[in-house]
Amino acid sequence: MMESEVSVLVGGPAGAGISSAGQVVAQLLGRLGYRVHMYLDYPSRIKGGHNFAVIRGSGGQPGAIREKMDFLLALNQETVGLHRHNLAADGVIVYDAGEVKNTSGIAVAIREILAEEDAPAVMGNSAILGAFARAAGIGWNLFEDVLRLSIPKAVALNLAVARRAYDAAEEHERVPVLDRPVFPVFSGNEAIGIGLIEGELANYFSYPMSPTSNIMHFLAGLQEEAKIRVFQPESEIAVVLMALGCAYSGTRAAVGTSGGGYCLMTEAISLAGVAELPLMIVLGQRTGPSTGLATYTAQGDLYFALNGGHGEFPRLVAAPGDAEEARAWAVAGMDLSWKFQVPAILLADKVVCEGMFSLDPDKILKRRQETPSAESNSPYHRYALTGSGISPLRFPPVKGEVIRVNSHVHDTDGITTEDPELTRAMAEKRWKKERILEGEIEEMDPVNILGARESSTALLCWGSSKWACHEAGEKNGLRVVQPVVLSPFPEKGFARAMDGIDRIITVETNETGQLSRFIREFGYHPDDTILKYDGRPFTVEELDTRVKEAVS
Amino acid sequence: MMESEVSVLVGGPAGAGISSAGQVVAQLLGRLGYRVHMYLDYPSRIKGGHNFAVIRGSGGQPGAIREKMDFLLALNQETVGLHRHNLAADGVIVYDAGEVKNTSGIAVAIREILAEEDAPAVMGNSAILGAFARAAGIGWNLFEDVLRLSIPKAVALNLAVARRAYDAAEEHERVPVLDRPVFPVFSGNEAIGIGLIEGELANYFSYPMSPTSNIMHFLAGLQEEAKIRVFQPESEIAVVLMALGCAYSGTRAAVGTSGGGYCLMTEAISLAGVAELPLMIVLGQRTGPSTGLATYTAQGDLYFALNGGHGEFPRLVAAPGDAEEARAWAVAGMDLSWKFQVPAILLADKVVCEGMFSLDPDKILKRRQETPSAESNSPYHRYALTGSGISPLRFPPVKGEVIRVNSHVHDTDGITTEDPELTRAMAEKRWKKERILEGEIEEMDPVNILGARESSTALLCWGSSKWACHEAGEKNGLRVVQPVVLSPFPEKGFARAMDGIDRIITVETNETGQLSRFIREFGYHPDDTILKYDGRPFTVEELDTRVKEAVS
Amino acid sequence: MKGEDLYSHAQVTWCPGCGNFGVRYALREALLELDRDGIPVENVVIVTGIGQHGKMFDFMNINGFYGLHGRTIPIAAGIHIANPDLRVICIAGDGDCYAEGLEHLVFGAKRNLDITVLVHDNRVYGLTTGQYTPTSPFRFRGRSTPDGSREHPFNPLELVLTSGATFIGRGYSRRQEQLKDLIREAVLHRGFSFIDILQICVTYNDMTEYYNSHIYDWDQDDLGDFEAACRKAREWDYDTEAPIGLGLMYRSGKETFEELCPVPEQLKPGERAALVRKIMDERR
Amino acid sequence: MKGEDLYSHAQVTWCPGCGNFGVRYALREALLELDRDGIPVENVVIVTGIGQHGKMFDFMNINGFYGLHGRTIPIAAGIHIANPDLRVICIAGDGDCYAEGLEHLVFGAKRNLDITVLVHDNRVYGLTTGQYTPTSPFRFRGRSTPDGSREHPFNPLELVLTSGATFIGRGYSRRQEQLKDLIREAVLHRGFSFIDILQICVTYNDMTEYYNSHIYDWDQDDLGDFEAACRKAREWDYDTEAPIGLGLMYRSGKETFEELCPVPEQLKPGERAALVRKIMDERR
Ligand SMILES: Cc1ncc(C[n+]2csc(CCOP(=O)(O)OP(=O)(O)O)c2C)c(N)n1
Ligand SMILES: Cc1ncc(C[n+]2csc(CCOP(=O)(O)OP(=O)(O)O)c2C)c(N)n1
Ligand code: SF4
Ligand code: SF4
Ligand SMILES: [Mg+2]
Ligand SMILES: [Mg+2]
Repeated sequence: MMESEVSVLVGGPAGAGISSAGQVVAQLLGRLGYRVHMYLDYPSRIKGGHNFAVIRGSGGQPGAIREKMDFLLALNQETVGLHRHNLAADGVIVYDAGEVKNTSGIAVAIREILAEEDAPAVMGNSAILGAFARAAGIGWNLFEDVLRLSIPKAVALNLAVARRAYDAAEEHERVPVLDRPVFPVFSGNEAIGIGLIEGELANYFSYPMSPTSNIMHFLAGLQEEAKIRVFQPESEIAVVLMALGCAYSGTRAAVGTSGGGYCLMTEAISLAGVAELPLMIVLGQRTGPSTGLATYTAQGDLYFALNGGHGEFPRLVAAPGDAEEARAWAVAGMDLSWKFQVPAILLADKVVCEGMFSLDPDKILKRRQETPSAESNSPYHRYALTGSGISPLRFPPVKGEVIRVNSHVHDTDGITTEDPELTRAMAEKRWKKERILEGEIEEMDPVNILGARESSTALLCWGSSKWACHEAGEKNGLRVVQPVVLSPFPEKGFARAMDGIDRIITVETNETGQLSRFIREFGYHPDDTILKYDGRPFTVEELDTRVKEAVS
Repeated sequence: MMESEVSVLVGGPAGAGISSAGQVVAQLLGRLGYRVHMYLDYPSRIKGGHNFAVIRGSGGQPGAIREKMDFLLALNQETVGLHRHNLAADGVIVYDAGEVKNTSGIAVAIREILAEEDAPAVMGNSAILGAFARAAGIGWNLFEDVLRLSIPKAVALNLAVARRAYDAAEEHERVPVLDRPVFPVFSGNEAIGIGLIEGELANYFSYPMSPTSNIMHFLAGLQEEAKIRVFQPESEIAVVLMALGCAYSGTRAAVGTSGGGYCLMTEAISLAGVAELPLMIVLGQRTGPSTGLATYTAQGDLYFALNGGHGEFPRLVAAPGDAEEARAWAVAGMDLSWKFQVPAILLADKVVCEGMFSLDPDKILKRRQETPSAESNSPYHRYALTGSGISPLRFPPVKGEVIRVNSHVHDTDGITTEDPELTRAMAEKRWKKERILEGEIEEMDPVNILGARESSTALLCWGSSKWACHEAGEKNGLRVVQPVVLSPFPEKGFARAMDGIDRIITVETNETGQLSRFIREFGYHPDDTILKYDGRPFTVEELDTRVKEAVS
Repeated sequence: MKGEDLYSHAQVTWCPGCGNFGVRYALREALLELDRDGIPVENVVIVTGIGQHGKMFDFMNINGFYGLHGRTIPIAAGIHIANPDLRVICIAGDGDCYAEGLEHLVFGAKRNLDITVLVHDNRVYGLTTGQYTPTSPFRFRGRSTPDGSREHPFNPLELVLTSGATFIGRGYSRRQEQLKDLIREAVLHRGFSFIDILQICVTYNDMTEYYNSHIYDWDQDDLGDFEAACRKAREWDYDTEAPIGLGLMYRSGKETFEELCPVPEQLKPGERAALVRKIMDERR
Repeated sequence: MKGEDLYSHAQVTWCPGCGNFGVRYALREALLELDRDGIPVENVVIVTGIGQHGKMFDFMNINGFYGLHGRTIPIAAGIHIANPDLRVICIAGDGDCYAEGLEHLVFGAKRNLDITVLVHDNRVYGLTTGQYTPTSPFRFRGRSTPDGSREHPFNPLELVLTSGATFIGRGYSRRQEQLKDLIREAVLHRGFSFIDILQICVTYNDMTEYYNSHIYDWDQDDLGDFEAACRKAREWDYDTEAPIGLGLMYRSGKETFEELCPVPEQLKPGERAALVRKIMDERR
C-alpha cells in the first residue's frame, strides 16, 4: 500500500449490488479519514454481465482512479479475469469461493454463509464486504456503523452475513487511519440534488436518462422532507416547458437530462433566452453520438451546451469537476439563473454524476441572491429597459398589472413587435445582462488553479478531467488550469490563471478537443491535445504517461 | 437612374399580392438583361398591414438592395409614408389614386379600372404593374409575356386590367435594355428545390416554417413532373426521422426547417452521425431567439448548425450567399451526404430563401457521386473499417445479408458494443471520412474571393451578406472573402483566399459575430466586426458607411 | 371592468372576417363574467401557441405566456402546478395542438390537469399560409398538398374523451354566446377542460356555409354519460357529411393532478440549512 | 431456415426470466412461418426504440434500425414509404411509444401506415431501472415515485382504436403461441397493425401472477365490429381489477397511406436534366 493511498475494486454481475458495495467501501474509507473517489463501470443491463466499482482513498482529494488495487473484491470470475493485472504487488484478492476458481487470496464461502443465515443471494455483497473489512483491518464497530447507514433494508440479516464473513477472514494489511476530519461521501448526482435544494428548488422535472436519473431518484426520496415536488412527465419537451411554466409563476424549478434529452430541450432554452425566464438544466454527458454508450462517459457536449437553441442569448454554463463543485454550482446556477433571468446549464458527465466524492460540507459559494431592483415597479413592465439590462420580476396575480412573457421579439410590456429599433434594443438589453453576469462570475473563483502553480506549462482541462490532471500536474511539475465556468467565459480569471504560461496542453475525454478549440476564441493556442474517447475516464497512471509523452 | 442600375419598390397591404408584383418586376428586369435581386419585407400576418418588395436590377450581380428607388409603386398610403425618403431624386411614385393621398407622380385609377373590367380587388397589383411598365418604357409585348408566365390564373382579365393602366400612364424614364444574356430569376427556396431534384431527391419531408416553407410548396407543385413525393408529417421530429428511414431504405430524402424545427431535429442529426446515415437538412435562419421575428432575417445559427446534436461527428455545413450557390450546394449536399454518409446542412437565411436572384443555369458544381467501393461486399459489414472510413452502402432486402444501422456504438456489423477499443475505432473511422470529405471540398471552390482581390484588408462574411460585402469591397478597395463551406472547414482554400491579408473586418447579421469567433479556431483574428441584428439585411449604402467607419 | 379593458392596444392583425375575432369576443365576455363571479382577471393566465390563434396573447390585456408552437399544455401545467390559484387557459391551434404537440393533449387529459384548453380549430395552418392539419378533411388542397392531402382527419373530441378529459365541448366562432358559456364553464370546471372551436379561417378554409347548414345544439341531459359522449363525439368525424353538434358534450368529476400533488409550503431558509446539515451528517 | 438462424451471436443481456425472451421467441417463430409463406426474412426490417425491448435489435439476426427512444414509427414510416416491399416491424416499449413518442403512434394509426407495431408493455421503464410509465397502475412505486405515482394509466388499445388503427391485438409474453399468431397476422395485415404485449418485467414489475389469473381469450367472431372492439378495449383499463382479454381485438380494411402515396419510379438522369432545363426556361 502506498502512503495515504488505498484502492479497492469490487466486481460482480449486474444486480449483485456492486454499486452499493462500492459505496460502503467508500463510506468506510471516508470514516478512516480518507478523501474518497469511486468510479463505477457498468454496461447497460440490469442483471448479469460484469459491473465493477473502483474506490480510492487518499490523503489528498482523489477524483480519478489508479490502476493498481490493494484489494480486489471478486463476486464473479470476470473480476479476477479482467482485473487480476490491476492487483498491486502487495494487494490481495477477496473472493467468493463458490464463484471464483483458480485464484489465491482470501476466499469467502458466500454460498455457505448465505445458506446458514438463510439469506438471499443479493446479500453476497455484505459477505464480501465483511471479509474486506477484516482484511483491511477495519474494526467491526466502525464497519457495522457504516453498513447500518448504507443498507436500509434487512439490516440485522445483512449484519449477520457480514459478521460471519468478517470472522472467517484474516487481516491482510491494515488500512491506516488518517488523522483528518471526516467528510461525507456523495455521488455528484446527490451533491447536485443537495445544491438544487439549497438553491430553493420547488419542482424538479425529469425524464429518466443516464447519467442524471439518480438526481430524480434522490430528490424523489426527499420530497416530504425538503418540501419539493418531483415529477416525471411524458418527455423532455414537457419536462423543460413545465419548468418554464413554474418560472413564470415565480417558483424555482430544475431539470436533468443527458444529450438526447437536451436535444429536445433546445427549443425551450431558446425560449428562455428571449423570454428571459430562469431555467436550470443539469446536462450529464455520456458517450455519444446518439445513444452511444449509455452508461459511459465523455466530454463531448461542450459546444452543444454553449450553443444549443437557435438565435443568440446569454446563458450560464458551468462544468464542475467533482461533487463539491457540482453542489456549489448547482446553488449558484439556481441563484444566477433567477437573478439574471437566463438559462443555466450545469454541464457534468457520467464520472461526476455517478462517481462518488468526499466533499467539504462548508465549501459553498457565497449566495448570489436576487437583488430587488431599485427601479420603479408600477406600472409594471416585464421587459423594462433598465441600466443593468435586468428587468424586475413579478409574478401573477398582481392586481392591476398584466404580466406577459413572449417568445417573439417584444416591447417592454411583452407585446410582440417587429420593429427594428426594439429588436436591437432588446438584444442589447440581453447582452448587457451578460456583461454584469460575467462580472459576478469573476468574483466567484470561476477558474481553478491546481497542480504545480509555478510552472509555465499548463495542463488545461474542464469538468471531470480535473483531478487526473491535478495529479499529473503535481507529478510532472505542470500547472493545471480548469475553467469551471465556460459561459460567460471568465476572461479575466482565466488570464490570471494563465499568467506566465508559455505552453498549453489540453486534456479532454472527447474526440475533437472542444475546450482546446474554444479557448482559441479568446486568443489561447494550445500546443498539444491529450484526448481519450473510449467512454472511460483517464486513470492517474494513464494520464501521467500521456502527459510525459507530450512534454518530452 | 444610375448606369445599369434600377431599383423598384412595390408596397401595399398583406394579401394584395406584393410578392407576386415584385416577382413580375424582377422577371421584367431580368428580361431586359439585368441581373436581379429582390428583397421581400413583410410582417407575420396574412392580410392588411404593410408589405413591400424591393427589386434591384444591375449590370453586375446584385444580392443586396440599395436605398434609393427609381420607381416607388404604392398600393397603400404607408408605402409613400414609409418609403418616400427612399425615392431617388429623379425617381417617380406610381400609386393607387384611390388609396394614396397627397403625393405626386403617376396616379393609377385602380378602383375605376377594376370596376370597369369587373375585376376583383386583388388584381390591383396588375394595374400598378401595367402603369409601372409604361413608366419604365417597357414595351407592352414583353410585359404581356412576363405577366402571362407569372400569373397563372385569370390571365385575360389580369391582362385587361394591366393594359388599361398601361395605356393610361405615361413614360417616366426608360429603363435601358442591357445587352446581356437573360438569366432566369428564382427565389433561393426555388433554387434549393431545383438543386434537391438534381441531387436525386425522392422524398421531401417538411413541417411548415418560415423561411423554408416555400421549398415544400414549390416541390409539392412539381411532384408529378419530378416524380418525387412531398409529405408534411406531424412534427419536425417525424420529418427528420422519416428522412432517415428513407436513407436506410436507399432512397434520397431531404428536409427543410428553421431554428425552432432544427432544435427538434438535433437528436436525429446525432443519430445520423453515429449510424452514418445520409441526411440533408435545409436550415433557413430567421431572427431569433425562439419565435423571434418570424419573417425577418438573421445569421444567428452558425454555431448551432455546426454543433447541434450531442456527441461529436463529421457533418457538412454549407452557407450559400445567393440562389445560384444555394442550388449548387443543394446538389452537392445531397451527393456528399450520400457519399460520406454524413448529415449535410444547407445553412441559408430569410434573405437567401425568400429573396429572388438571377442565376446562371450552367453554374453548377461537378457532381460528387458515390464511388462504388472497391472493397469486398460479401459477407456484408455495414460498418466495415475501410481505409477511407467510408463503408459500402447496401440496402434491404439483400438475400443472405443482414443490414443493421445502430444509434449505439456498434461493431462492423452494426451490433451494439461497449468495448473501448471498438468505441475508439469507430470514432476514428468517422473522422477519417471527414478528412477525405474535406479534401473533396477543397476541390469545390469552397471559399469565394470577391471585391477588390488585391487588397490586404479583408471583409470576411458568410451567407447572405455576400453581395453587400462585394459591393462595399469594390467601392472601398477591400478584398471580400466568403467561406461557403463552414464544415469541414476548408482551411487550405481559406488560407489561399486570405493570403496577404493583414487586416480582417467581419460582416454578419448577428449579435455575437459568430464567424468572427469561429475563424479564431483556425488562427485568424479579426480586427473589427460589423454586426447588424434588427432582422433586416445590410443595404449597399448602409454597409458602405459602416465599412468606411471601420477602415477610417 | 369593461370589455374594452380586456383588449390590448396592439393592432389586431387577423384578416377581416377571421373567426378569431369571435373567439376573442367570447373569451372576453367569459372573463368578464368570471370576474364578476369572483375569479379576478389578474388570476387568469393565457398560454398561447404559435399561429394565428397565438396572437390572442397580444390582443388581450391579461396575463400571458406566448410560448412555442405545440407546447401550450406543458407550459400551462407548469404554471398551474406552481400556483394552483391561477386559472390557466391554453389558446392553441389545430396545427399546434393536434400535430406538433399532440402528446401533451393526451397527457393533459390523462392527468386531468386542472386547466382549460381552447383549440382554434380552423382546420388549417393559418399563419404559415394554408397547409393541411390533422383535422383538415381528406383531400384538402393546401400549399403542401396541391393535389389533395392523403390523410383522413382524426376526431379530436373522441381522442380527448378516450384520453381522460373531464370536460369536453365544441364551439363555433360564429356562436359567440354559446362559446362564451362554454369557456366560462370550462374555466370553472375542476379538471381538464377541452373545447374544440370550429373557427372560421376566411382566407384558407372558409367553412362558414358548411357549418351554418350542419350545426345543431347537443342536448345537455346526459353530460355525465360516457357512452352517450362517445356517440356524440362520433356523430361527425370531421371528414364525412354529418350533423355537427355544438355545446358541452361531456362532463365528469375526477381527482385532478393538482389535488394529487398538492403544493408543499416551501422550507424556510433555516429549515433548509438544517435539512442539508442532516443529509451531510448521515453520510459521515 | 432454422429458428436458430434468426438469433444473432450477441450475448443476451436481459434478466433471467424476462418476458422479452418469450416475445423474441414468438417473433422468431412468426418470421419463420412468414418466410415459409413467401415473405422472405430479408424483406423484414425491425425498427427498435431504446429500452430493454430495443435490445431485440442485437439479439435477432434480421435487418434492423436501432433508432431513438420513442421514435420507431416515423423511422418505420420512412423505410416503408421508400420501399413498400419491405415489411417493417416496430419493436417499441411502453415508455418509448406511449410516453416519449406517443404522437407518432396516433399518427401512424391515423394514416393507416402499413407497418406493424409491437409494444413490449412491461408497464415500467426497464432499462432506466424502474420508473412508472403511461401504463403503470395508479400509485405505482418506482424510483421516481417512491410514494406511488399520481397518474392513472391510459388504455393503449382504446387510444389506437380511436386513432384509426385497422389491426389491434393484445398479447402476453407467456402466451407465445398466441403471440406468434398475432405477430404473423399483424405483418400480413395491410394497414396499421398494433399489438400491446403484456411483457413481464421480473425485476421491476412482475405481474405474472396477476396476469395469469386474469387473462382469457377474446372471441374472434366480431373482429370487424367497431362497437364490439370498443367494449373489448374498455373491459380492462390497465388500472382497476378486470378480466384481461388476449388475442386479436379488431381488424378492418381501409386504404393505407402507402396506397394513397404510391412510389413514383424515379426520373432517369436525362429526364431530370430536361426537367431542370424546362423549369429554368420558364423563368426567362
Ligand atoms: C417548432 C415549430 N415549427 C414550425 C413553426 C412554424 N409555425 C408557425 S405557426 C404554424 C402553423 C400554425 O397553425 P395552427 O396551429 O393551426 O394555427 P393557426 O395559424 O391556424 O391559428 C407553424 C407551423 C414554429 N413556429 N415552430
Ligand atoms: C430522448 C431520450 N430520453 C431518455 C432516454 C433514456 N432511456 C433509455 S431507455 C428508457 C426507458 C425505456 O423504457 P421503455 O420504453 O418502457 O422500455 P423497456 O426498457 O421497459 O423495455 C429511457 C427513458 C433516451 N435514450 N432518450
Ligand atoms: S389566415 Fe385565416 S386564421 Fe389567419 S387571420 Fe386570416 S382568416 Fe384568420
Ligand atoms: S429489467 Fe425487466 S424488462 Fe429489463 S431485462 Fe430485466 S426483466 Fe426484462
Ligand atoms: Mg389552425
Ligand atoms: Mg417498458
